[in-house]
Amino acid sequence: MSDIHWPVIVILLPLAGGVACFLWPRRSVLLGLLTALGVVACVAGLGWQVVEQGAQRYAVGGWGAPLGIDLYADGLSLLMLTVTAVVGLGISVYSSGYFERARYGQDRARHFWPVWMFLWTALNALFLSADIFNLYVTLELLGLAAVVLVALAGGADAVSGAMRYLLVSLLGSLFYLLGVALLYHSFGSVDIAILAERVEPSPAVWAAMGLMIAGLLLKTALFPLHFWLPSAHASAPAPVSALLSALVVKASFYILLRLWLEIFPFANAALAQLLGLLGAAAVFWGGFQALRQTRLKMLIAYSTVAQLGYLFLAFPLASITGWTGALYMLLSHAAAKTAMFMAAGNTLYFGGHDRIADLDRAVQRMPLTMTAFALAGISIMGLPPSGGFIAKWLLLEAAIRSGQWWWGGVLILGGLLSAAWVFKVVGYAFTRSEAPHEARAVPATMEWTALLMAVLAILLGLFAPWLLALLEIGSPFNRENAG
Amino acid sequence: MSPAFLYALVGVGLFTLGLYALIVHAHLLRKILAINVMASGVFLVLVALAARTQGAAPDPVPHAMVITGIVVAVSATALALALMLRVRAETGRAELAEEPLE
Amino acid sequence: MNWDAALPLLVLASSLLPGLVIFFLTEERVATRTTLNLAGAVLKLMLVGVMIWGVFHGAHYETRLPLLPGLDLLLRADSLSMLFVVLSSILWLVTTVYAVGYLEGSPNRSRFFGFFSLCVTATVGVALAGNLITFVLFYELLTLATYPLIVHRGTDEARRAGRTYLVYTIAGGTLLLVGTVWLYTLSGTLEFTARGFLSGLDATHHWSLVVIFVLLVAGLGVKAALIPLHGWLPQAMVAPAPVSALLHAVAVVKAGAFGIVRVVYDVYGMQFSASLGVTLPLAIVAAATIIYGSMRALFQDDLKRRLAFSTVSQVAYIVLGIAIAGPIAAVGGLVHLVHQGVMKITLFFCAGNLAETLGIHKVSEMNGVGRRMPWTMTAFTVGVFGMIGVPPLAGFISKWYLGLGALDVGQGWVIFILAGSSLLNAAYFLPILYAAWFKAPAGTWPAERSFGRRETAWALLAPPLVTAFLTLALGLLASAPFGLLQWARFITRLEYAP
Amino acid sequence: MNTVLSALLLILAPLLPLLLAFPALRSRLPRPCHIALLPALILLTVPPGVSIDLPWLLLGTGLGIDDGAGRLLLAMSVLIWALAASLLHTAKGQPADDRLTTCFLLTLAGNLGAILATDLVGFFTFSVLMGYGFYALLVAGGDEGARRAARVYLVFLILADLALFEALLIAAATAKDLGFESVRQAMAQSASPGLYLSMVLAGFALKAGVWPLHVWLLPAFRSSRPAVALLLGAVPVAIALLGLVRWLPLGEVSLPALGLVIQAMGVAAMLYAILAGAKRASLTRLPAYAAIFITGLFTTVLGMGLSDPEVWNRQGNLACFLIVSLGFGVAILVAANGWLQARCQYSALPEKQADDSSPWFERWSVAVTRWAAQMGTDTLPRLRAAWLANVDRCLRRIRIWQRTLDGSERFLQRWAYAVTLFLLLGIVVVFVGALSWI
Amino acid sequence: MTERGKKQLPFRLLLVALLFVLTAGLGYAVLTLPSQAPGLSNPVVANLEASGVSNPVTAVLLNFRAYDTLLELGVLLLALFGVWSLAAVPECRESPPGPVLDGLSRLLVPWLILVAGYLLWAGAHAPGGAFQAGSVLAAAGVLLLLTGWRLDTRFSGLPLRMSLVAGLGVFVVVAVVLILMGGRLLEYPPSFAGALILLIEAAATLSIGMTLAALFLGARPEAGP
Repeated sequence: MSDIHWPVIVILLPLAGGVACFLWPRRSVLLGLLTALGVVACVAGLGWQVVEQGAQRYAVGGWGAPLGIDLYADGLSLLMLTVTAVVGLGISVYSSGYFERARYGQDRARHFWPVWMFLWTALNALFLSADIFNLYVTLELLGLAAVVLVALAGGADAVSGAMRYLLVSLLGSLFYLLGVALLYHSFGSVDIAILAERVEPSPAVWAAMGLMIAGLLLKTALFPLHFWLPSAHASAPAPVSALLSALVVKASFYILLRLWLEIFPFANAALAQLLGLLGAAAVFWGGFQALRQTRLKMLIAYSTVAQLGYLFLAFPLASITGWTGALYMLLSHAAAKTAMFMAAGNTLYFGGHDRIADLDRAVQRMPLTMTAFALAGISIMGLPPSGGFIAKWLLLEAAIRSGQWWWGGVLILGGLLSAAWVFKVVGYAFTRSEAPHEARAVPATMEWTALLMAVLAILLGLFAPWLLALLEIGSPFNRENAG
Repeated sequence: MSPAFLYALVGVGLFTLGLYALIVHAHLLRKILAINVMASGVFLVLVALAARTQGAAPDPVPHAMVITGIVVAVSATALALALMLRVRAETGRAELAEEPLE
Repeated sequence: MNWDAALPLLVLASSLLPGLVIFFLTEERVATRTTLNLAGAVLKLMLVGVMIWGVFHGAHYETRLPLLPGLDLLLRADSLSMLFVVLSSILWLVTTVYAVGYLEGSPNRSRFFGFFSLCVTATVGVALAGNLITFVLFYELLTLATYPLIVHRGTDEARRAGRTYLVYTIAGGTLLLVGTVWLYTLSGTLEFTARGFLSGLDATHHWSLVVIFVLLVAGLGVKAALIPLHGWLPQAMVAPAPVSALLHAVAVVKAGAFGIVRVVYDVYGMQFSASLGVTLPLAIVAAATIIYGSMRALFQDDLKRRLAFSTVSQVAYIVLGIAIAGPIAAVGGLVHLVHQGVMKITLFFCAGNLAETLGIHKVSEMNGVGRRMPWTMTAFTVGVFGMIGVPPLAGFISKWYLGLGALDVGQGWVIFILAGSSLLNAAYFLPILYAAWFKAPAGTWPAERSFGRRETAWALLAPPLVTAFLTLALGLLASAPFGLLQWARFITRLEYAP
Repeated sequence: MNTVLSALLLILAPLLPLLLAFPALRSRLPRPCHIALLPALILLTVPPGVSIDLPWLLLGTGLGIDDGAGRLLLAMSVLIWALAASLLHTAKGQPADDRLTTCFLLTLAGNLGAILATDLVGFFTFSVLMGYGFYALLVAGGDEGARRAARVYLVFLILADLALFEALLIAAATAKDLGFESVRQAMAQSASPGLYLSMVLAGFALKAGVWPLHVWLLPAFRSSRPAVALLLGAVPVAIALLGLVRWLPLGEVSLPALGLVIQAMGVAAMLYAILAGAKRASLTRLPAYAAIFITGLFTTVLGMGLSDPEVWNRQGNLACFLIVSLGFGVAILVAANGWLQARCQYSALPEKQADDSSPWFERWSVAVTRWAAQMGTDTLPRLRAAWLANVDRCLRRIRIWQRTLDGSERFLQRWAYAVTLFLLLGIVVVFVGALSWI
Repeated sequence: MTERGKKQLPFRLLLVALLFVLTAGLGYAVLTLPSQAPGLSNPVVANLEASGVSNPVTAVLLNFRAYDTLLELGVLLLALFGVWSLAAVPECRESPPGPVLDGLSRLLVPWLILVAGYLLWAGAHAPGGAFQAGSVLAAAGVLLLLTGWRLDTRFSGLPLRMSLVAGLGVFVVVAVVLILMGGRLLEYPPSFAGALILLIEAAATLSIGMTLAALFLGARPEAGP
């Protein structure tokens, strides 16, 4: 079992699944679900392999690093793959209910599955890639797939949002690609490990760093570059919003993290402080904007802006605790945000609107959905016992230990802000609304998936030691630059 | 300095020109074209610098990268154009809605 | 996992599992729900009984699950936690019976009882927490579990009250969290230890420790409703009566007070906190709260609000007892933890009975109600006298030890606080009794419901009578072997014995 | 056997009335009030000197009967209570009132318990029970005048209990246990018994209605039912005086100055009773003045005892006789009074519409505390109750803030600005990165 | 300049300044690159023998970095998914092709197909290859489409989709087979390398040509199961 090429399989399987969904659209739901299950199983296999044998390097085509492309699976990749697998499975199940109904129609389902499978491929390939040009290709695959999925909702909002998203995505990728060009021409390789060995500061490297970081920040929607995110995330179909917020933006963050830790270790403290500052601004800005929103999905989208800000707080902290905190934040946010968007999707499905003030006793009428929302909210607020709490704890600890307590203050205030908007929603879900509304039954799969994802976000708070141990495998944080 | 650097500089120029157009033009077609110009600039940098070692055969790897990049760019452009048509069909204008969506 | 390690988990599960099952029951399945509730409550009581027996005989019940590297989720039964566990499990049983009667026929009962059970689970978790992070965890869980209960009615008023509650408690929880993390970075452990685990720290950290103490106590003080952090409590009165009862007597307020006890005893250690000079300010805040709460209670016409301010005042007794920094006062504070619970829950039950049976919500509507509902008002009277501290009721014992303890360590001023508080208690409670027993009824009640020959439903009447009886028994039998007082002495001996 | 029996009797004496006080029990028994007295009556026949320890009760207490004062008082109490019980429901047109009976029995339990108590805590507990019970008896069994008297009595009672509670604390902090004897000795040896003494004196003086704190006694006598009036002397006053005897370290200390003051007060009280009684001589008032007079007499004796322990040791029993005579005297006077007034002139109307205005002490305390709270609110506006909750509201309400937020967000969402910002950020990243490396 | 443009003048000046900084910075960065850098040409040349082709670019594309190419085919296919998922856009006005277009297409299409075939074949040792060939094929398709030709509805279902995914499909199948045979992902046995690359390229050429043409058409063919 240990010599199975798991890294390859987790990439090829969803790709093949996507092709199959495309070829036999009538059976795309079944094919998609089967593929999803298969991918989860394969990621488990890969995980087992990594845990047993340590970090894996896989030379595609047998050529090895400078000439060929390497795949690399360490704890960090594995963690991201696992999140993707779990959230992906949830989204698959949810979508099988969501797209089947009259409101979206068979047609949309037919288009959803192949694209979603390709997106999954892109994510898996991205998390496994050890080659910055290959990362560019996966990034493009990811971006285009995401855009297509956003546009799937139809309507002016969604299409405009998708258009804007596409332009942003391409712009970011081009910046990244130019950076890749400069790095390649400086050091004659695109392999991360080799670059890490050879890299030494020069104007070209700074330029590459600026280009790549800026491009990735744009794709990660760090404040003030979040302008494209709310419209895209809020107007997409609910499962798509979920995977955009949970996974897609995280992918570019992942690349940023890899580059930051391995290729640009000389990136100095001032830059880290700048990123932290922007992260803090994002936390507040996203939080306030979320509080101001009157529509549920818009609110959740802005909260994503805020949550992404937390991830950047780890940069100035620059300690293992800080990094693991940020990654845990990423993890729990993925689960929680998925649940939240699913819950919003259910509300929309149920009442035909997502106006917060007219939630109209959603607690009674859709108890599972509102439970999911509330549980996810707990994790997002960072209240115990949830993944968000563990993340907050680690970040807070890192902040205090490094003597930069103000970043802890950001965390705290951000948590309060998110509590404010979470409970704004929950509060209205208890009260009665005067507005007339239609109501139609939400399929049980959709409600339960949302709930399970939310429960997962909570359970993440109880399994931290194992997951953190996973991160230790081949940890890129243990280098001396990580402090 | 070999002529390769000159081409690379032209590539940089194309990149920034494309960026300028991307920012200031409202029409989506222009934006899409601007992206393409930017992409061409990047490709030019990649290819030109591959041949900067005088007297030696150009490095083939950037060429392969550029081919890959071109295909990606073509795909993206196709998608963008289709999307642009949808935007015009839905909103009546081939421009981005500048106000946030409500 | 062996029995000793499983027992704390079982105690938690005995309310958690019924709660979770209840969430999924339909509204109509009243019998199943009630059975589940009561079975859970009785089972918990039995398990707690076993646990007490064990703890008394030196057994160590400890459940340890890793939560973070170097930090465990630790549930442990020690003598202090047993005090709180017993209180909550007994009162849970009583309150469940009451709530079944109170909410009969009202909507959303499954949700209500589900959260109710969660609330108790969180409370027991708070009690059994063996380190600060576990405490924080359950403390926040408690906040979350009580919110749906407060907004249960679904009115705009309820939503606003819920919001206020959250603004306070979440802000408080945050302070607590910051303090905890900070403490962890200094000490590297968070496990509750008799006499604290901080005294060995370097003297350069002492200022940090003082700040952390303030953070922790402020965070806990929100729930314990110390001034000026008490604003949420009177507003939370929009909740149904069983919730108020639970909030005031068992769960929320007590969790805060209990937390302060934990922080002072098992984190800082009594001697060490006294040497840091933080206990006197705490005592002063508690004293101010006692007086302020009583004064505010005087003006409330709404019965439940009056009771709420009374809670503000009474809970501060516990804090006062701890902050006086003497073994005898500590006994007073600790027993008051239980006494206040039993007495206040009686009062809230009675207030709920009045509201449910006659539609009475205001003190001014209570004229002559003693004739219409003599049993309820008898229980209420016992509760009131307990609150005032009249012997031989439970409140007297608390005050006795508080006063004695204060004298013991030469803090005579506390006696005057106690006297003033008793006076004010009498001033805002006795008029109620006077009106209820001796004034003539107005003729019709605001919204009367008939229960045949009985004054009200059995399920409504029995709980206050039981707790009233407990109030009496806790006072009368205070010195009995295996009594509460012995237990409290047992606890303080750990903290104070040479 | 005998000890078991007497112990049982000791416990039953206060317990039976307590149990019978529950309405549900009473309805099954024909003459509950008299039955309640039965254990106490039998107790009178038991050989003297029995006592039991009840360490598990309250803070550890005991019950006992000494052959001196205790026995005498118990006898008196049984007699007077039996009389009162017979009169309780005899007023014409008065339906048997459950509340009245309950109050009656509670008071009885308190009274008997206080007499039998062997330590401070027990005494205190029972006397408090008796006090509140008697207050309720006054209110329930009297007209408006009696109620007014009852309110005053209640305030005195609360203040007295506070004072006694403090005294109790001091005693507990000084003595090793709270038996009367050991407290007496401990207080005598205490370096500073002043606070204790003054608290005890003040407390019981408030309870007993010692001149000049007698204001409630007169209306109470005038307007309560005969049964209640009968008890006035034997219950609140007598027990308070008994308390003085039991609590003060009499016969152990010599405090001439204090004793003199108290003697003077006693003499003044007697003078007042004689003068005022003579001036407004009427049968209805006579018991009240008699009570004041005897109390004054008692006070005088007490003062003498305090100033010279020898006097007390020799003549201390006098005080007990005084108490007994007070009880009997007042009872006889009341009974005679009632007899003479043809028994049924009593016109209290429990059903009469009572005024709804708050009792004076409530109004007074409300005024004071309202003023205090207002002061607090004025001086500490930022620390008002809901200040934290307002933060949230402020964020919603400040329109400028909102507009800025929305406007800036719209600005950030414009394509051109956003991308320019992006460009700027890229440049800044390079700049910051390069600069600090250099 | 429009009114709006004038209002935005300061903004544009700022933009230009920023872009100037960017250009200057990037230009400077490019110029500081070492003037001699063989990059990866040496390892490419050294391994050319084993790659199965003699054109280094093709070797990189389809052997050394074939994984990129695999994903890139995925991107292309994805773009098609995307275009098809954007529900049908109103068809352009159908007008009969003029005589010039008609004639030109009749003349050019066979030639274009031929050229595509040549490019595909030549790719192994000279500039050329699947993408170039595919583009030429697409040009032929576009010409046909412009003249109003549409795929027969019998083929617009599964067969069309099959041919669209053929490139990617063959690639994946080859990869899987190679793995099953005990190699790594896309590790061609040197003896088969040339043939395999040709196979993949042939399928890819077909798919690329059809996909590009389909992208040009925009709308999804309506018929077919």
